[in-house]
Amino acid sequence: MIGLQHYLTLSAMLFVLSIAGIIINRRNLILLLMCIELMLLAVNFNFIAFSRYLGDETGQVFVFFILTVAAAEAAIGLAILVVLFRTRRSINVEELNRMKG
Amino acid sequence: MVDNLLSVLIWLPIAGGVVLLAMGDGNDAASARANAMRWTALAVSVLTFVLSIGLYTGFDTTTAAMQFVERAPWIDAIDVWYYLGVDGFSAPLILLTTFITPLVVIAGWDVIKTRPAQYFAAFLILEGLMNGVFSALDGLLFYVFWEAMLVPMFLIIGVWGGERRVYATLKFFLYTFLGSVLMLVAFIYLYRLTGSFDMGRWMEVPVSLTAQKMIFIAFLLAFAIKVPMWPVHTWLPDAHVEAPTGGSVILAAILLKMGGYGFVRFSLPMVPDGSRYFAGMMIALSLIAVVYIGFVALMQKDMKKLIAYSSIAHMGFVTLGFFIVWHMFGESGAVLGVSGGMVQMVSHGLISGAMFLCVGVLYDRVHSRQISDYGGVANTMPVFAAFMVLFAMANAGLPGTSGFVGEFMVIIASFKANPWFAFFAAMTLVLGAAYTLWMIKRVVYGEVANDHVATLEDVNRREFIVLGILAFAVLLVGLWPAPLIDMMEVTIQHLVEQAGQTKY
Amino acid sequence: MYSYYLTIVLAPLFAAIVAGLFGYKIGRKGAHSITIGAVGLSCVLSFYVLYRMYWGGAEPENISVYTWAVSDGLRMEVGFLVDRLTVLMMAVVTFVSFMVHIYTIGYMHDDPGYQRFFSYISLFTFSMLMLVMSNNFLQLFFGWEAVGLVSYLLIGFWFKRETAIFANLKAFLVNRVGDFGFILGIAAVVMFTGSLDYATVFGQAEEVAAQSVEVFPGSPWNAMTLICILLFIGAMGKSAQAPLHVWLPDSMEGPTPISALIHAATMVTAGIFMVARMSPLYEFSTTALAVVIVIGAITAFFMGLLGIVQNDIKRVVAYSTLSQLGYMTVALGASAYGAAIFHLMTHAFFKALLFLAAGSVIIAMHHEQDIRKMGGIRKYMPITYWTSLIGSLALIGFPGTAGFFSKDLLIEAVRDSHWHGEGAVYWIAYLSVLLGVFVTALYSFRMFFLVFHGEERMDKETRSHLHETPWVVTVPLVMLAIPSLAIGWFTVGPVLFGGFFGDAIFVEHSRDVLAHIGEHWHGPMGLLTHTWQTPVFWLAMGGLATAVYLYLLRPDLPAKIKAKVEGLYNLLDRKYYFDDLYIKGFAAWGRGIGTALWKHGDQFLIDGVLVNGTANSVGKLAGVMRQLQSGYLYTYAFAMIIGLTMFLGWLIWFR
Amino acid sequence: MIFEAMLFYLFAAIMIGAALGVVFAKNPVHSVMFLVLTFFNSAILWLMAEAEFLAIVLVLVYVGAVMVLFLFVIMMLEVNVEAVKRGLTRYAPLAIAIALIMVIELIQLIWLRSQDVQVSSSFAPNPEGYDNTKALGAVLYTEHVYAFEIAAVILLLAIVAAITLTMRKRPGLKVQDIAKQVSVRAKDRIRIVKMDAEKKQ
Repeated sequence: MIGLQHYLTLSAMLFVLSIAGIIINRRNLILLLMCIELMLLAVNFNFIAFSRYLGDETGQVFVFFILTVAAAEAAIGLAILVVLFRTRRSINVEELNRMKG
Repeated sequence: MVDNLLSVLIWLPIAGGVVLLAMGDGNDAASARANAMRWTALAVSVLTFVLSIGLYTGFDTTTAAMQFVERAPWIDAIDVWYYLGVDGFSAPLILLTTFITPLVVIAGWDVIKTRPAQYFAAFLILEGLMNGVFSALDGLLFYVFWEAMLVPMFLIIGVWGGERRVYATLKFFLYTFLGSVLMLVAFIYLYRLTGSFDMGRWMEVPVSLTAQKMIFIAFLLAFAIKVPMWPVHTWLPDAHVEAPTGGSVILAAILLKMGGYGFVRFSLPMVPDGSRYFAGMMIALSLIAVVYIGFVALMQKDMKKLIAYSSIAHMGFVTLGFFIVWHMFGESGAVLGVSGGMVQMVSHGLISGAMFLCVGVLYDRVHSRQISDYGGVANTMPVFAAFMVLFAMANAGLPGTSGFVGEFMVIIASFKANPWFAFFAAMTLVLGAAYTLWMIKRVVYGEVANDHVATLEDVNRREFIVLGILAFAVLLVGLWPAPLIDMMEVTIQHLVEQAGQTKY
Repeated sequence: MYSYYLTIVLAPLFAAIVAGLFGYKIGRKGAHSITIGAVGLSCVLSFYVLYRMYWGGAEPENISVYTWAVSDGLRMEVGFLVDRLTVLMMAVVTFVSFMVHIYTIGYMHDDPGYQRFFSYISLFTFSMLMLVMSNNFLQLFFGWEAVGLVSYLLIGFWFKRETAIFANLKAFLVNRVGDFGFILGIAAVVMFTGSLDYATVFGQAEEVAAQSVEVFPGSPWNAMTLICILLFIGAMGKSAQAPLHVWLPDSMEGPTPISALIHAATMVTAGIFMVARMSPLYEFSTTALAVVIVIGAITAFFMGLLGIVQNDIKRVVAYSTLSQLGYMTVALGASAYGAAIFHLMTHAFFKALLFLAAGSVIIAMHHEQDIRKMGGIRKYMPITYWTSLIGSLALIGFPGTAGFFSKDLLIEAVRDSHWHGEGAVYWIAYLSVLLGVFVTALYSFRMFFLVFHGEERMDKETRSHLHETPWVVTVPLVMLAIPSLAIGWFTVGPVLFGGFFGDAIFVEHSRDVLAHIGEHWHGPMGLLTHTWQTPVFWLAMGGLATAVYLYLLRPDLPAKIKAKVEGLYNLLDRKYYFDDLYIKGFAAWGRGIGTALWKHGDQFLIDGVLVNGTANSVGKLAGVMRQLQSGYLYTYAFAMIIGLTMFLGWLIWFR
Repeated sequence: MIFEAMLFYLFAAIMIGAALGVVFAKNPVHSVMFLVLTFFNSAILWLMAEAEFLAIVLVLVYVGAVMVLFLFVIMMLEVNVEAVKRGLTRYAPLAIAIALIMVIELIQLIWLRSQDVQVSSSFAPNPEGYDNTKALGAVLYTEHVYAFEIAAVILLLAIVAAITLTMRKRPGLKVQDIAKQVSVRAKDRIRIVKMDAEKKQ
């Protein structure tokens, strides 16, 4: 019987994968962004699973907002990426250490 | 009588300072505008002093209760009040503040070449804030004044200071700030305990012994750094050396008194058991200050440093006088010790101020503070030499000068506590004379050492007035300390009662 | 009488202030007129008070002038206690001071600091009067330190001289060492009696003597012994008793009038006066008296020896002063306070005389002080010669002079002070004072002969100008010579045996040696006729004869003797190495400690390690932490992920 | 039931595979495509969990908008794929370690913890006539209307931010400056010069 734990497990796998992705793809900003999207998806999975499990729509409302914010984030993130690329002709993370303390 | 006298004493100089800041001097020390600013500063400070005399004439010496009380709500949400009042501890210190400030203004008259208006403004604002510290009866209000005071002092040293002023200011600021922050923590604890920032409530509320110890340590850091006690004293010589003359005077004369004042206002009455627990340590530190610093002062090559170190040694007497209370509680002698400590504070304010002014007089002419750059000053500056020797003698605690009164009372009281305390304390008689008079010997006496000294001009009228007034005050307190002591006596008796109670 | 006392004290103060602050306005004449007038007034009034007290039978008075402060029930007042001890001191102080004031006109004639000098000595007179007239410990301490201050200022009067400003610093510091004990003594008095007032304190002496205090854990001291010894440390400083004597010879750097006034006649006797004043306390502690007598004896004999090898005319007199102060101290220790005060008085006259005479010689020699460059001055300066002779005779206790009566009876008192036991203390004291007589005679006349007799060793230039000094110098000499010669005749009986001091001095009955001697007292003439039976007389004569032989008849001998006993000579010449000990020992040691504490304690440990060390370690830590802030996005992401992992782990496993 | 479970496992497997593809694909474009696939699958899974509205939104918003945006950017920037992908292995151990710890933690959390608590793991069936979209809308416009408005503002902000960030002034672009045109004064434009009519002879 498919239920909460299955969804949670799936979400956990997605989450772990996205973490691994962040570490592995540490050099490519776009991929980092994508991994973050993946991570958000995992979170959304959890929300929906619990929402369904508890019979409360609030969890789904949360997902709705997460989607909204994620979309906004992606838009701005990509915009920054574009600007970055325009000025530095590269999006290689290795070259982006101006913030070094 | 002026209503709201304390408020006036706080805000009048601050307002004067703000006006000065607003008007400015066009950054031209010689301009008529700068001159007008000087006169304004002098007028404000003198007016403040004249008004503060009302504090003395209207002071009731028969009660330990707060007088000249003003109370108005300030921040309702956390029960903070604009609550002012004075008792026998704060009134003399406020008088000292208002007395010294005009002298500092006169002393800086045409010596300060850069931004004179701002310089005087800083001092006026500082005066108001110091009065605020001494008269605040609300913990938060006290804290605000206490910290705000750092700012003008920071600027005075940082802007008009000597070569290493940045190091000195930073050290000064960090040292004192470190202490005050812990004090704030203690304040907040007491606030949580009583639900109020009223210092009177804090004195009454029972506090557990552990908490008392913690609070005492928090207070100790704040006040010991200000005093300063050994081993947190090293900011003082640096700050003094780099500060302009006026800054040194205020620093030595009044800012250091904040520490002593803190002990009698906070530590002793609010956490008596904690204070008792640490009294032995405090006495040890005080005696170390007296002896250790006495030796260190002996070897200083810089006059200001020497006087700074001697300040530390003298302030050791203050803390010694305060903390021997526990050794003879219930007998006579406890009051004498605290009383001696308080007199020592006032007297040290006058003497060290005068000594710094003396060094300032020399510095303005030769631009050196090194003892080795002088010698035989008495040949070319006889009047100055007379003043300097007088103040040096006062610094060495000669009877008849104010320096003697406090030392005498503290030594007598400490002998009763334990003869060995008095033994070490009395070593200042030898050490104090040694370092002060050795400096006098090398600076004032002897053959004219070099061309600089040969061309020195004696004190001008402005310097004469300042030094003369201080000399008069030093002798007055030395020959007749009764008015000063009477002012504090009842309050001190009350304090000793408070300090003797157990409140956990 | 209150206004009289006030006038006596305040007149010199007023004069000092006027001469000091307005010296340039009132000029030289104004300065000396006003100070001499004021001190003269004090002197006259003091004698009037003395007259009233002694012949008029006036009662001692204890007056409070004003309350200095009251704290904690401890009244600190300024007041006068005028009793018979006090009036004697007042008379001596003001008289000698008056003479010195007059003398100064001549001595300081060419000095640019003329007004300042007069201001100082008047201030001194005020301070000394405050000291002797005090009715409480606070004022005593005030006077005590004030005379020290003036002494400091006057020794360093010629502040351009390196030696002078060294000497005045030394004098002040050594005195401060004494005051260190003194103030502790006062503190002890307050601790046990709760009062600073003489009358109250003396009233409780017996109870205090019954108490004890544990200074070192496990060894209780008698409270009175503690008090008395501490107070006596003060007296050792002020009265230059060994080992705190080192400042007095150096203090001769000051102008001669003050050597006479301060460092011979008055200030240095303050310690003697103080112990006599405190006799109601000292009488309760034989231990303290034993300490007093031993210290006094050591000073009396060994400091006298040093006088033999000195070549500076003033230093010889200074060492003789030390020795005589030792005598007085011995008398105090023998409970013969009266004898001590009596010797103090006669000594004030003849020692002031000797100093002023020395000063007179110095003026004539154009400020040459080395006796090896003098000789045969007798014929040039007859008045100085004769007055010096009187002074020297009085000093060695030549029968009939003032010094004879005081010294002879003093030694007799010591001889009879058997209550110290027949042990070491007694014999040290007695032998010291006896042998001291020989030494005194030797060095006094050594100097006398070297200066006034024999070969003229000065250079031509000086000799051509050599002549008697002006009247302002010689008149005080004569005025002081008279009492030096004669005062003993009138005063010895009444002062020592006539109960002169009344209640002012308290002696426990069994120890009252003076009363014991008084039982056999047949007047000064009786003493004089029996003097040849005493060892004192023969020792003095022996010393005198030795001096005559060595310095008049065989002037070549001293050098040979000196060569023979070089070790001893060096020991004496270096003053038993006390100066070396203090300057190379303690002073250097103190400076070493200072440097060490400053460099290692303050600069290295506190500032270097603690303060800047903290700052540096924060900086270094920040430097390490900074490496983590690589600026790379993924580092932060990793940090977040690792943190998340750890946080989750903590939530699951450790919470 | 078993069929549903099978479907679930199927789509879940596809989704995990796609996610792996996202992480490990050499070409970013492929990564994006895998991501799209992931989203599609998760939308299906959400549908199976009866969260239809969000499933549709996910496809519409993410796949329709966000992913296209990603694709745009990647293609526009023409990143050197090989250069970017180098050094993959260096941090692989760390990734594996962390992932392992995370896995253990999550398993602990999900399986072991839930065994202590006796809960029914399957979802409660929705009541008759339940409309996911309607129900969501009901709470969204009542209880969470404030948050909803904020979400709207955030989106607006994103639009504005994205535009301002990427907009640039191109040189040589001819535009009117109205303010300048309005503030023109005659004396700025012409200058009347007086001069002699003729040279004097």
